[in-house]
Amino acid sequence: MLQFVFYIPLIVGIAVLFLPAKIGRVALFSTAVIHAMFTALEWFKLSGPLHTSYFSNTPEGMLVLAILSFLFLFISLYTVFYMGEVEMSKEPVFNGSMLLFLSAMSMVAIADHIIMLWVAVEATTLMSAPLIFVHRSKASLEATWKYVLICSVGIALALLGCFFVIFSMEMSNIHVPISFSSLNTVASQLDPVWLKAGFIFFVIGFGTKMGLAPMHTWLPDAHSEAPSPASALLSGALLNCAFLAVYRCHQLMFTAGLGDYSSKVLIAFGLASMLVSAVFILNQTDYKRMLAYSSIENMGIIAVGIGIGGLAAFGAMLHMIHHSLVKSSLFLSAGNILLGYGTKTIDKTGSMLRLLPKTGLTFFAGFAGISGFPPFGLFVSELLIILGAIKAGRYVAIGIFIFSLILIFAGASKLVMQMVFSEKENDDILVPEKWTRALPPILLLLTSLALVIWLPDSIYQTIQNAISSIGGTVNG
Amino acid sequence: MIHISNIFLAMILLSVLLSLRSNRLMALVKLMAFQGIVVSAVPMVLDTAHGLTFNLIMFFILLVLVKGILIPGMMSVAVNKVVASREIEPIIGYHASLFAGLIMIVFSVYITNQLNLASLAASHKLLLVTGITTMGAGLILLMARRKAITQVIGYLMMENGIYLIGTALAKEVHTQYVVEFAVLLDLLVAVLVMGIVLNDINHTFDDVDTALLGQLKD
Amino acid sequence: MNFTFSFTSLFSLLVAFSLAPLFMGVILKVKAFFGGKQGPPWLIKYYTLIKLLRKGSVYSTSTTFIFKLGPIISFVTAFMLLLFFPFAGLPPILSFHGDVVVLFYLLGLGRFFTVLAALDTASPFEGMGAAREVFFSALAEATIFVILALFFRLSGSLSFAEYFSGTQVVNLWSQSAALIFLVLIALFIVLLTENSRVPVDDPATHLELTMIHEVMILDHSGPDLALIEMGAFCKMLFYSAFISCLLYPFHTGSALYNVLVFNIIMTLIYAGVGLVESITARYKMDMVPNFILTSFALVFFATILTMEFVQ
Amino acid sequence: MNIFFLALLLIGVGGTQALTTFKRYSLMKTGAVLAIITGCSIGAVDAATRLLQHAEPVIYTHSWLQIFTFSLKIDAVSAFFLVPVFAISAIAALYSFQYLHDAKRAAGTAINYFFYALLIISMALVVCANNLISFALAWELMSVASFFLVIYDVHKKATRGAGYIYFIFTQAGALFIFAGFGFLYSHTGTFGFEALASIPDSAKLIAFILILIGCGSKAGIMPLHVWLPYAHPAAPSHVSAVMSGVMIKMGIYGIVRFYLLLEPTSVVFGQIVIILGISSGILGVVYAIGKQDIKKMLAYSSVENIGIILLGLGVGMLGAASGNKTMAAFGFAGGLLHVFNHSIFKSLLFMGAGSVLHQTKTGASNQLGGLMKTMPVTGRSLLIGSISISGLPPFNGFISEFLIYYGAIHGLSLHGASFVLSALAIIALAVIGALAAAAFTKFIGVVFLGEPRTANAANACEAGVLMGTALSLLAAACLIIGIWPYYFVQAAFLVTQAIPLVADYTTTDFMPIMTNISRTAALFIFLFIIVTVLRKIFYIGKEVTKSGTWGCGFTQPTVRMQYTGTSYADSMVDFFRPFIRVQKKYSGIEKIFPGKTTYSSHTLDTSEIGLNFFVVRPVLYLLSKLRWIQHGNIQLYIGYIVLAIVVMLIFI
Repeated sequence: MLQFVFYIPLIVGIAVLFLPAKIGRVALFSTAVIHAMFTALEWFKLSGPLHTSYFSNTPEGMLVLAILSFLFLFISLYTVFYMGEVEMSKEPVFNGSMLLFLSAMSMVAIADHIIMLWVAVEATTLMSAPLIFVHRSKASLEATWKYVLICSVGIALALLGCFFVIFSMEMSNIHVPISFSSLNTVASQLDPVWLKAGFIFFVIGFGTKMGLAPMHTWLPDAHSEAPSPASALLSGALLNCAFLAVYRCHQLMFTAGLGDYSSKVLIAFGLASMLVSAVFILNQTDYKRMLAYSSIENMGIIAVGIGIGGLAAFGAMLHMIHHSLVKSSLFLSAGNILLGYGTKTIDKTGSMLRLLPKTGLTFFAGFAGISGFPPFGLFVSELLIILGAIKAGRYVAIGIFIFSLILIFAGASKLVMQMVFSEKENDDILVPEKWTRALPPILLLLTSLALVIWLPDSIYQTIQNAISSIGGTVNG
Repeated sequence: MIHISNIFLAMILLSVLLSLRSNRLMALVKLMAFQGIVVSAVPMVLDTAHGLTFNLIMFFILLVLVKGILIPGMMSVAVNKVVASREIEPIIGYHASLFAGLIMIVFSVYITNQLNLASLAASHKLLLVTGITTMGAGLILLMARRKAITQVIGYLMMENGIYLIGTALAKEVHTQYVVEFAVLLDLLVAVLVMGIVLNDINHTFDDVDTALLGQLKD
Repeated sequence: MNFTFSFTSLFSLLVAFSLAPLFMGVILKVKAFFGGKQGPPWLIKYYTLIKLLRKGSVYSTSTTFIFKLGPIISFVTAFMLLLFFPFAGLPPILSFHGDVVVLFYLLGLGRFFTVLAALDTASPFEGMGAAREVFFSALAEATIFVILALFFRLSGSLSFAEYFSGTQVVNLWSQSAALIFLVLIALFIVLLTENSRVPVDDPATHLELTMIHEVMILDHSGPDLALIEMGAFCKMLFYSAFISCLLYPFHTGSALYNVLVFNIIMTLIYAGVGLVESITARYKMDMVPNFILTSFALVFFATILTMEFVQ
Repeated sequence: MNIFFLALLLIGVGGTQALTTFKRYSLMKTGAVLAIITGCSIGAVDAATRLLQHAEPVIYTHSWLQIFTFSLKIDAVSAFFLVPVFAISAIAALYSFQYLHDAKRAAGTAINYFFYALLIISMALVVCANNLISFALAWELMSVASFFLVIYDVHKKATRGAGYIYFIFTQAGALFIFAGFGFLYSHTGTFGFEALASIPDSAKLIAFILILIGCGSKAGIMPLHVWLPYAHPAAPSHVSAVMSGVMIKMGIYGIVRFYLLLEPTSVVFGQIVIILGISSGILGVVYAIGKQDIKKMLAYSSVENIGIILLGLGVGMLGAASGNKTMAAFGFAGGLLHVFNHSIFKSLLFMGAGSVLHQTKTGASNQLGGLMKTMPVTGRSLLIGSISISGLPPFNGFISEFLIYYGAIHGLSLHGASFVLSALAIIALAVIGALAAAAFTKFIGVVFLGEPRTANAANACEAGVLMGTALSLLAAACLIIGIWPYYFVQAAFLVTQAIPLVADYTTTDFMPIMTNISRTAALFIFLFIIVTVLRKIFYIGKEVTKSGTWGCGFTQPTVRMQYTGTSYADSMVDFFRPFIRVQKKYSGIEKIFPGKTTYSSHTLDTSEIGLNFFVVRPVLYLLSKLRWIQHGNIQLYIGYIVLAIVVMLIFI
């Protein structure tokens, strides 16, 4: 049953590539619904047992899958309305690729076999490439090229990491299937040096995909050039998938008793990401790039949180959930802004409260959310990470962490305030906003809000199960 | 058998060094095809415990098909469409690249000797050297050349190198063909996607020079 | 609050209060002497007061009720000081632990309204005087409070009655004479500042631009001006009495004798002020802050010295 | 607790209903204001009775997000802070009814009321929060709400700039507080407040300093006050009144609360707080003198009063650490009472300034003048507010300052650094008091007295009745507390009993002094009346005439010749030159027959310049030098990956 979550979008996706655009839109949304149903079945453990060693439903995987499925539901809804208002010559390709992309990401979420995980992550790159270059403008071509090449190189290195992990097993003459679940059982016997080497390549390889600095370079280009629904999916779901891959390896390291080392590596990369995004959010001129850098920052925060472990790991997982919700909402709002103003340059936007009030509202609310203000969830997660980090005695790390947060907030708030509040010279609006397009971002934000007020026990349990394997606990 | 595998590895190294100093795109593609076939054959000539099985042969054929024919074929199509089929003004010059390649070999020998790999057979060690060199050379190509096509070739070379390292390290028991096949499929699709993008780049920019692809920055 | 309604207290207060204008006459006489002139009669200030009280007033059209409040409050606050002060070491009518803080703040209230009344006239000259008044008094305030701190450090007391009429008196003839000496100099500077005397201010000059206090009351006339004058007498009296109580140990000896000595010392102090006025010129305005800061530095130094003296 | 929640509910309903009914402007305003005032009144009365009846603390807990508890507790400290939160908010709401009068901005007004209600609720939650998480949550909600209130006039560029600066300071401050919480949490292992007293001393100090920085940026302690003079003038006046009167006190609350929870024994805490108090107090008032925009000047005056409060708290902390009961009790009580007093007169002053702004359309004091005649209610209320804030008897500001003096003077019996700091505190208080009088004589004198300097000022008329009522209420409160301070002082001392050292401090220890002060005030008023009557008698039958002001011989005086605020302040500002910079532009006289000359001056904030010059610019410069990272060159990008591998393999 589990495999259906990627079989179905795969099949429908291929079909949609060859079907007319109108049918494709319907198929897109209905597949999203079906995918959500299967995810729910899996979430509540209602489906039958697995018959394969390649896949498994780990708690962290289920978490990523659930976020993915939930986001895709709203993003596909948005896409349906969005497509109704923009002219896209290759719409079937776009819709089909969205589904294929969904399929690949679902596969990442449930992959257990190391190489299968690698295959799935590489597949996400390839399936999402068409989404970025669907406009075929010079900029989008450049973005796609960088995306595909850099990510492929990175992920190729991750393959090397896989080999090293496998070899660490051979060095100690153990023979178990090379899936994470079975490796975890023998983790303590693995050769530490090769495991460390494997981890490095894992982190650098999948970190490229996750947007960890200094391998993040493709991310701002790709996220800003992709059509907004695709950007939302890239930022909200894909990055989580890449993170999942890194997380799996960290888990293995932790079980093997090398948690200290992998934690340090994750914290270092996380902080580097935050600093780099601070550099580029200050004085940014393009609002989609700003959001992209903010994704880098948040991936950095998650990496730091996971690296610190303990309470911070819980915070990191919460951060992942809320970041996905809020960031995809922001990207969808950005899509509305782009439709309205016809430009991604911040200087040419303005007076949003008057011209695009609903979008202005969602955009600013999303910004408040991403900056860690209540009532949105990132407030809780960032607070937990800070508390956890100090508890763990990582004073320097938390110093840099806070410093970057302040810088990023200073940079981003200036831009967002300019966009939403400043006076625009003329009142030209290309496409007036509609409820249909404003609703998905609102709903996503409301979900984040609802999860702050009431977190379902099953999510809480899942997070706890997920982080228990890296020493994460809610009790410090 | 050892001698045969060594010869194969020498051929790979040769193709690596040649590709580092080649400035013609077509020549590079041909080198890649050659390298692809040789790399595919390496598992066959290694002294494996199980000898030649049917699966192994089938997989060899598949590998050759993809790495030796399909991918180079696509690349040559792309190259034919490009107006300027030479690499002009590489970022790192040919001699320097070649020299870097040589250093890479020395470096990989050094690394391989440093590693405590008692369990590996001598042939595997040489394989490891070749693999690392190939990977490194691929990365050098990626960083040193301006033409997008050359970068794809660099990527392929790097992939070959990683494949060789994998072959050197991993024993057969762990490689399941479903997985290997999936990896291969990914590679194929990756090159396909790159080819499509390349084609579009060529169309839009009238060249595949990555110097033109530097507009997105901060 | 200690409420002492003894005859001697009331007597000393009344004597001091009624002599205040006479003391001001002393200054004029001394100045005249140094100027080689005969000078005004000794009772000149009484005549002035009576003259003013008999007159009517002219009010500027710019002014509001604040202009009329100014004289009243400045007089009342200055007068209240006298109620709490132990003239000649005799217990004052009123006193409580902490009264000094209240009293100096009451003086501040008086100043607040004097300044506002000046600003109320819309006259640039009066504004100028007001600005100088608040600035210089702010500096003097620092000196005063350091003195209070020092006295608390020395005697643990916090009211005029405790300073001069109790057992733990603060006096030049005690152990900490050196410190008190510094305080005396500082207090004399504060006296000159707060009462607008030369070298801080020259009440007798003819150019309004160079005045501080006198220019602020330019528009007051009649009984209003009389109130201001009386307030000024009270204030001067208070500071002089403060100094005289530090100079002589009044807590010993009989009341009558003390009152006599007290008034002699007072006359000397007023004469001293007259002497200073005769032999120095008014400072340039930008030199005045330095002059006042000198007093602050002296007492602050004295206070820091107590770290050694008092353990 | 139920009454507390009822109050919050009413306030919340008032705020949210505004969002739904904003199409009917007057209805919306009436509903919102009524609900908020009712809610606030209930809350204020509840808190006050709780405080004076020594009610046992009540606790409310609610499980939140599985791992947290949302916990509220109303004890004496909370109740003491709740009173101004509710009371001042209610009066400001009353004031806002006529202040917000532009029906064209109905939606904006509705949003303003919504966030106004949210601000009150969140402030109430801050002071009741009973664990780290609840505090952080309420704190952040407060920041968000106040941010939106500041940017009410969002179409103005200056307002956006102000909102931006405020936003950054508030968020950075919050992160410091969170870091401080991290230190607390790391030693106790729980989010609760209970175990904080038992953590090691070094951790206490670090956590306290971090919290001090965070809370201090909200309170406006001197080097962290930069946002205040921007945000307060930008915000609508009822909002500035609440923000300056109440919200910045939440920073003080944080300091007080965590001080009480940590129960530190070291004198360092008090010393740090005193030093901060001195710097904020003196520099704040000097800037207040230097600023000519009335709301900016009031904002700096808030910095000054925060300084006074810190002086009081610092003296109290020093006393508690040195075992000096009088010092601990009076210092703390004085600081706390000044919190309460300042909330009254500062909101009075801000609302009064708002009325002036509302009627004359300008906040530049040098453009005003003579308003006492045309706006008598506003003028008289502000006169009372100004006397109170200068700390002069017989008004409330003096009571709290006296308590602080009393505490600090008793600190003089200490030795070493504590003695010097006590002495410095006394000097600072004296200087602050005198300079505050200078600042506020300038304020009253230039704005309300003299002759109007512009047509706008000349044509002003009294603001609305409700606005006047609000001002009069607050002015009356100033006088009442000044003359009958018993209940208020008692309340402050009750809170002080939370310090273990003075837990047994009883009414008899401080009431006699208060009685004396109260009697002195009464005596003053008595004498004042007598002299007034005497003066009247002297004028009976006298000729009283009116005439122009004596121009000292100058026959053609104009209103422009009046002393302006700038000239009034010039010599004082000059005296403090190292700490305050004045930018002067003077065209000079060049020809024999001078043409038109111009002169302008502008007071610059040294901390702002310093922050800009030593922090913001270097950081931005450094970061801008790193922008080559995203060079656009794909070969370089791959180089980063290779570099990352190499570096990682070296450090394996």
